[in-house]
Amino acid sequence: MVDLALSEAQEIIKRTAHDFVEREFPAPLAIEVNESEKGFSPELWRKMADLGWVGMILPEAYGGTGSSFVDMAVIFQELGWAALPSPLLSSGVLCGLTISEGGTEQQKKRLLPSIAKGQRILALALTEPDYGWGPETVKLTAKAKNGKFVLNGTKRYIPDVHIADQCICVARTSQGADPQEGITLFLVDKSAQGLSCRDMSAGAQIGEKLNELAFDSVEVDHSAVIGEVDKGWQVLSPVLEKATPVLCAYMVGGIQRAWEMAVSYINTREAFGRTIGSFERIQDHVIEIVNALDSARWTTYEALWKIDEQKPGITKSVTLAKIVSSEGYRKAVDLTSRIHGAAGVDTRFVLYQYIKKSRSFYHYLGGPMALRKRMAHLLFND
Amino acid sequence: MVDLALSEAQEIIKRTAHDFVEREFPAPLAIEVNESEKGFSPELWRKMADLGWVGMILPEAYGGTGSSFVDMAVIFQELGWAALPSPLLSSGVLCGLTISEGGTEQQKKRLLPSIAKGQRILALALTEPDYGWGPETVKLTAKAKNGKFVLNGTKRYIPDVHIADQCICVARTSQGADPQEGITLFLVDKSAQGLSCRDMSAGAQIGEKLNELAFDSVEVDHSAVIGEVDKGWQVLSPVLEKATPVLCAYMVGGIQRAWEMAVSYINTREAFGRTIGSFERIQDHVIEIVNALDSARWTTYEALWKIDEQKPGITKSVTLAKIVSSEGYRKAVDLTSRIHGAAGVDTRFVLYQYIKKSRSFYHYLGGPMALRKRMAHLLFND
Amino acid sequence: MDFEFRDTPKLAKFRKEVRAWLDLNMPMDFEIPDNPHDVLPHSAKYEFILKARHALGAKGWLAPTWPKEYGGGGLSMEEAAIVEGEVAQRPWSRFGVGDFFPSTITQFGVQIYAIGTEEQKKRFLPPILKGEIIRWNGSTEPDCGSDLAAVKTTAIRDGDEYVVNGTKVWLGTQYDNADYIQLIAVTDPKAARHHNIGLFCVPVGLPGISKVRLPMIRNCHTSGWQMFFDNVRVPVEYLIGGHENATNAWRVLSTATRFPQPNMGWSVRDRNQEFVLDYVRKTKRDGQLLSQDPDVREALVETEIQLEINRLFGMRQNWIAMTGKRLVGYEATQATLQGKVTTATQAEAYADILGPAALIKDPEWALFDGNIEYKHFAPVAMASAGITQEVSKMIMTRWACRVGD
Amino acid sequence: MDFEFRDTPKLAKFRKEVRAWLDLNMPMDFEIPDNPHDVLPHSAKYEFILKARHALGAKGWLAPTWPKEYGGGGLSMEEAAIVEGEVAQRPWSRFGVGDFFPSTITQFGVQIYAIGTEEQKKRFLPPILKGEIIRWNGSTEPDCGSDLAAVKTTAIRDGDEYVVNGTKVWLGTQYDNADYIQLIAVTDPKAARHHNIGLFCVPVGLPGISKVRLPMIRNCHTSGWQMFFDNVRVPVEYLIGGHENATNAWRVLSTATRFPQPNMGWSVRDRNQEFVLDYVRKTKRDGQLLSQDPDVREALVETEIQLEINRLFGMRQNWIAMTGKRLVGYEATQATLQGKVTTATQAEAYADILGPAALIKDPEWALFDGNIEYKHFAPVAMASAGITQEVSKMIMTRWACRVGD
Repeated sequence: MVDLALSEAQEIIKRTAHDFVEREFPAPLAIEVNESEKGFSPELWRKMADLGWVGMILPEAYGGTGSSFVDMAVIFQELGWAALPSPLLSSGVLCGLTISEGGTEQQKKRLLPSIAKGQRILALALTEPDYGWGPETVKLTAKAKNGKFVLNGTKRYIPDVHIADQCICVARTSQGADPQEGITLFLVDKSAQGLSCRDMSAGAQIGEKLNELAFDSVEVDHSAVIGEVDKGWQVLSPVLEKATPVLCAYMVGGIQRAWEMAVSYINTREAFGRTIGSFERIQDHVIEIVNALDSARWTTYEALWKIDEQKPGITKSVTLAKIVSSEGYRKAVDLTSRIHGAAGVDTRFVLYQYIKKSRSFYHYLGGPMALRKRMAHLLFND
Repeated sequence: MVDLALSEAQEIIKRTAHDFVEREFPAPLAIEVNESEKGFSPELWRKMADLGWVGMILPEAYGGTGSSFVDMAVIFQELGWAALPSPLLSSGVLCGLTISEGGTEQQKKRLLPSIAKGQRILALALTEPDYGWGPETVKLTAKAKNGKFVLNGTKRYIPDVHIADQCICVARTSQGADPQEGITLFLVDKSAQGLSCRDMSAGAQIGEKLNELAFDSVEVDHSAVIGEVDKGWQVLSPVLEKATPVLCAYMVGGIQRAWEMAVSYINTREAFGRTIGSFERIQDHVIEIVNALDSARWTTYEALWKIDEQKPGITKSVTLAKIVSSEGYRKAVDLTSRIHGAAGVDTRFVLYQYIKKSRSFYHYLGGPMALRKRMAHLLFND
Repeated sequence: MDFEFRDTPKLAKFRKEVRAWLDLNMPMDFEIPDNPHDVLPHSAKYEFILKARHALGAKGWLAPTWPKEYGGGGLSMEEAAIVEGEVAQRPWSRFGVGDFFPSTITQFGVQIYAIGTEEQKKRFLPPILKGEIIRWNGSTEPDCGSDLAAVKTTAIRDGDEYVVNGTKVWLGTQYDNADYIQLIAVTDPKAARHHNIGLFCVPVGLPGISKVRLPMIRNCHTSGWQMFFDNVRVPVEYLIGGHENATNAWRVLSTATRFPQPNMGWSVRDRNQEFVLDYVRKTKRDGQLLSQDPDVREALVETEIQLEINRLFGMRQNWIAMTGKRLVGYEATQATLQGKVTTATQAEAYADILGPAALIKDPEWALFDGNIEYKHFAPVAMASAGITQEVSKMIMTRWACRVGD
Repeated sequence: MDFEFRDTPKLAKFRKEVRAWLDLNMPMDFEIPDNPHDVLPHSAKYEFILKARHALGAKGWLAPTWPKEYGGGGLSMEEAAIVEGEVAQRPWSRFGVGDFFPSTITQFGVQIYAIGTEEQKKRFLPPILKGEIIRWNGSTEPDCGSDLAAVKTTAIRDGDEYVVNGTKVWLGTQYDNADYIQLIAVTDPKAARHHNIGLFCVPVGLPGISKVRLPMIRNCHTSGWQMFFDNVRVPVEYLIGGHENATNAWRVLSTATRFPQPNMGWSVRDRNQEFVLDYVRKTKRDGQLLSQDPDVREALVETEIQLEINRLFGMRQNWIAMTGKRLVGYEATQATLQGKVTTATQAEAYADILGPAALIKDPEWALFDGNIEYKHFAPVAMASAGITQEVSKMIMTRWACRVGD
């Protein structure tokens, strides 16, 4: 029966996570870490892993805790509230799930426990210069040769791979009429011969470091294949779908924080002899932020609930949640910045980190323009 | 050199037109005429014809005054300001121009003087159940038979034809790969055997009566053809283009009046101990109306100027003007209604006439959805 | 978390009972008249609605979650949702379920419940909740709308009566006759604003009441009324609660979630959206299915997104009501706002997609029995109904902006 | 009516002269550095801009329509448009012509012209209009932005000097050093609001002035400055006009059209739009040209519509200025607002179309030399620059709503 409250256990997770980020990641540190060269704090990552967050949705048999997606999202919402950057989505969700759902028993045993402990960091290398999140965008080739596969091509806009130990590279092993066929997933060491990683985000105002991975005849063994050869998309596609509302929860947390910043400012800042919160034009901005917040919140949690409960209509719910979250997060931080006037563009103010993150996550796992197309396909069954 | 002012002569036309509608068509009459069975005042029509407005853009040789499109638009703006309904666009612009640009010398001599005098009223019958304004929508057939043409098919959403003496029926005489080819224009008497006209707008809130014209084996002579057989679109297309910004000027006048109503109300109506004009939320509505007004005004007059001066880029300018006017008129009247609260839905208040007209002209000569497609074709030369 | 309405065995049994009852009392084959939104007195539809409402009311299902002692159904929220869902699935519910669950309950009933004396609740609520009476809303005046505290109508105590003088407008926009007027009036012209207004339940037959028609934008041929009160003597028993309680009554109303409106639509897809989706899937323009036109697709994706958010906000409202966690909050107002935004988005999108056909009301040519035309004008006609967006935002500001906290 | 800029034979001759002069003084082959929006001191671009500006200024073309006696060009509007158009067509103008026509002229120059004494005009205007000096805008304070009348910095007369104390923020966001500060300060703390503020032209070298950096969102690596005034003694000759004139000076500025900003773009297409149109015409995604994607098309139609309205509003501004009909009106503010709306529409559309590539600044991967990334953040970075939309609407209200008329 309809119940939109978190369970008591989830409330505890939420409080724990909130206390953690408030204590361990106050605004000055949020600025420092996000602005650092790697955009990453190994110390915080270790603490997050110690709390069991990294392996949260991985099976208990492999060192995870087998929690629900809603549980995981509760934590992501607080991480997003704090603008805490980490490879949790890449390693603990995207790559962890890929291995857990597509890997061999041996791969799971070998990789998942160290991923869950945060000792091994993985990143997903999917997108290419011809940017997109569908199977048709995968053009990097993997050719069988002397019992090995040789990878050639370029991956772009890849977060977290600069601090990862390995990446899961989505490659094309054969080309047929259906772009979903012929894709294979490879686990590739960052140190592999012929693989180079370069930071694309120099000087840019994006919340996550984005990297280019160039594969110049990188050789990998057959044992590096996750799932079956040519059948990689069938493993990856549901993982992408499940990871999306988890990312949305991070964005919901960001909108929540933007709203809090806005409310705090409008009730203290004065202009024309009044607090600016008394101006209807300012109030309307805040109302828009709250509408963005609640729209993103409920579409996201419905999608997560559908995933946990294996309900029909997951794709539609996930698509809806990401459209609403992407558009809502950007709108919310832009309005919060406008409410703050010139103070809203002062990069010493933590809002700047949220403005950047709203941009980098806008397209990640699918941008609104592509997702609205997908929504139309769902509406018209075509 | 850039000069956005009306000429002195145009200012006189404008004043004359404004004085005329203020004197002859005050709000109570606007309601009465628009709500009358025919939605038309023959008396006002006669006076407009006496002022020379009906033949204004028709050649002097045939009883017109050969004025510019800007001149004509200045009058339409005032007619739109007053919400004055008349077959001026149908008869004096659309059909008059079609005959003047496509008719034989004999047709011009026979038809134009009486059109210009307002003694003969014509209406354009183009749109069909498969609604649209391009040549591909023309499906009503005209087949040659025994030295005559036999017309079969249905025209829908046709304004003014219920008070017209004749209509120009756009029919398909042949079907090839190019939908622009094979269209023929026929002048058809309203009293023709097999032609029936029914009012589609019963009970509806649309500013102009819309009619269905059913052609059931209507026979017409070859002399009824305007222009060449199969080449009708080549005559009609530029006429439609030129008539569009004239209609836009009518809509600009409507937005102007909506703005005046809004400004008058917000400076007198009180709520919470203040005039409502002191509320920012109300002010913002008015600012939106002014933005709609000026956007429609300048895009429209630029298009008219291009037509008068035969400048390049007429299609783009006309398309732009109609998109902006259609969207702007609807937005302006809706906001004016909202500003008025419940008074804004009182049908004894003249605003109601503008709300209805904003709807009926929204799609007339092309709605925004279709025109945005056309704009894309122009941007990409495809 | 749980986002689903799910029948337990007990609820499944209840659903069967509801269906059987509806089959018997509101049969499926009721013939739908043209122009379903016209509610002309003594028209077939009008009579049908009255009959249906009386039947639902007698069963307690007009106010399913209200206490039985006041004429409600005493049902759980879950059971109420089943009643609503089943009513909404009947073909005749294209009239809109709001016609069956009148605002006499959702507005006036809530106010009487909130501020009335026990005696008044016992007297007025049962006929209201049973659908036996209709009240007209006598709040708005020619010079007072959003700012209700500015009412000019007076009700001055004189012995055991209040003497009412003033003018009210926009009464009876849905129904052509009524039993009572829900009237607010100043009881003490010298007292402070917001503390001098009384809420009355005025019988329409009292001497000194007269009325004239107010025509209005709407797709029914009815109109509102302007009513004049000329020394109307209202016995003191018709004053609901205290003589300065009206502001509280309205405040309760604007944020109340105690008795959720049954037509929250949390289990019912929007019928207009369904119609248009179906229409574009089947209809060709220039040889191409409308559903293949990218602009048509995008417009319907946008309406779908707004409708989905609307559904979730409605679900949240009912959940808040169910759990009884909060009596007030910004959420009810946010849901109302989202409803207005959604309706406007639909109105524009459908007109863009369907062209002038969306404006036609004549039964011969109208789309979806005139519902599309009705929908198109709803955002204009209903902009000020109940509450304007501007005033909604004023209310929402208190919580959303924490202004004044 | 006439919507066209057309060269008369006389103007055609002038255009030839302008081209020849630009070829000589600002050659076409100037090498464009990476990150064209970075204005680092002593960078190649910085030096180039200074050189170009000095050359234009010496010629009188930095302020082409201003009177020659003050260092302007004494040109007609038509000639000024030719100068602008020709500058805009040079490859290096992708820096933005605003870099060449600095706000020192369009803001400070206008104020001095409006309220300065004849002596001050003769002294300050020529170096300003010739581009020899740069002023920083010392208006905003930590606790005072949109509401300029709330400035806390004081300038108290003491003999032949004003003693300035206070803090200003967001100075020098475009240029890393300046000659003067355009400073507003309270001259009489006891006098009425709006009637106690003076406008000063303060030499930066005066004792008691210090500064620290304020980093800010922008796509150049520069930042703003926070400046501290500690008993700075400013000779009375640097007070522009009277000691209570600053409010008037700002009012003039917000509505002034006497000297149109040369970068109104009335004859120049938006370069970002041109770039994106060209890009999608040539670039394939998944084997299909981006220009064939209906969503890409619709997004660019919308930016085109906004840009066209923007162009027409700009044309109207210049026409109003040309005819000298009105000094003030809502139109200038409307044009500013439309500019901000247009920029926001572009920023969102280009990011939607181009994906994360729109966010990249690194020269190796950035689109259109980083201009797209710059454009994307412009609506955020520039939201409060000059004037916020909220304050623009306050100003526009006066005319558009006739409130207070």
